[in-house]
Amino acid sequence: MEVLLFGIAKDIVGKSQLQFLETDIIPSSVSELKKMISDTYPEFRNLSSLAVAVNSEYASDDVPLNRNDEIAIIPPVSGG
Amino acid sequence: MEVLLFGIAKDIVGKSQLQFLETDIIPSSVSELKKMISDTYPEFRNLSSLAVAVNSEYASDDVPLNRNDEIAIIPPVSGG
Amino acid sequence: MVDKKIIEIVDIIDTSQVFTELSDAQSGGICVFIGTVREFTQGEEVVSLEFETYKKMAVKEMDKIASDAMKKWSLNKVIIRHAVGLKEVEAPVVVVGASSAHRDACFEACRYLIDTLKETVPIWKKEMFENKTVWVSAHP
Amino acid sequence: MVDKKIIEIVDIIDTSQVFTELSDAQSGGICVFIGTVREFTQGEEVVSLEFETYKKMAVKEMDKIASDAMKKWSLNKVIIRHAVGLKEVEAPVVVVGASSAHRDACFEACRYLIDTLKETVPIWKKEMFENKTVWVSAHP
Repeated sequence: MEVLLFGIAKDIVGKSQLQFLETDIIPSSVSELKKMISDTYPEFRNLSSLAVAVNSEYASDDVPLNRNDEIAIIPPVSGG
Repeated sequence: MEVLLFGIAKDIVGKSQLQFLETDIIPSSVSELKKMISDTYPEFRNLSSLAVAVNSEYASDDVPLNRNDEIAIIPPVSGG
Repeated sequence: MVDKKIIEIVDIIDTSQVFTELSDAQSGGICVFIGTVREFTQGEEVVSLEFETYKKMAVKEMDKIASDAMKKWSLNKVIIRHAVGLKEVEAPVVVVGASSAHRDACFEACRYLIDTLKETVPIWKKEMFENKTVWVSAHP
Repeated sequence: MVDKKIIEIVDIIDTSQVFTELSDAQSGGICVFIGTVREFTQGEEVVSLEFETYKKMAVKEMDKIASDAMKKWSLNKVIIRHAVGLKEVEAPVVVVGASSAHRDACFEACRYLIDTLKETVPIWKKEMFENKTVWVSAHP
């Protein structure tokens, strides 16, 4: 499982993706991923919002995660 | 005194301006001009509206007219 | 402020330069409306439109509208450009637009510019159909 | 309807073709909003902006916004085009627009397009000042 990082999320973590190895325990849901990443990088708690995309669609907290999903951390957007 | 005619006003009168000779009695106000032109060309009474410009500014009915003014009949506008 | 208003009656409208004309370092947003010749009016096929104007007065009225918009909203640049003469389907006939720091102002001003232009500027549009011509809005 | 939507993430925005792209024989009005780089943000001078995107998802979200607008209003064409990379002051960074038979629809749709884009499309803007950089909207 890979988790893509963009914008300030990339700056907080210091790289553009998080890699979970085959042997790693992966977060089972969006909310678990959010908790995991915020525990490891507390700066995420200071953001205005934090969303997760699963297979390039916004996913609510209860959406389950699978090893083959394309996951992305979506910090507050600011296009336009 | 000349009265410029545009759009449907030009079509109704059949020319692009009305000329008052030095010896003609000229309408003394906007309302008198409107009455005069509508009496002569009753089709003006069928228009949605009829405005008059004096020296290229909209003029209300009570505005007096002078021989040197640039007068224009403004039928309903439809720009854009 | 005069240099920040572009007010014109032209024969042909070139849409390619409009954004460059409205661009400004202090602006974060530019809103532009372009009116074009539509093929059908109430189900009838329009062959072309002809625009006539009382140019001296039209420019004065357009300038008033632009100035009023600049008083109502905080705008950096304003354009009002109208074409005259014979126009085919899809041709641009009017361009109005504004630039501003934030988008609320340019959107509201742009709408105001076209709405007011249609009410007050002495320009007349004749619709040419296959078998007749009609001065738009002339009759109730 | 797919051919009537133009959805793109590009490196450089060319504003000169936008009206041609939105032009349509059934349209009487075209409304376009362009977002540009503003020199000052809250009194501080911006040197440049950098835009980053999650492209695959951004295109999907932009397409949803365009489709939703076409459901809400009677539109003939819709464009949503966003630039990425480093942008200097005055550079266009986003173009949204719509064409419609009557102007109400294209004005309302255009406003909807930019408002919704700013809320949902995964694009991130970094403001580069003389001595610091700031991810816009990241913090409350």
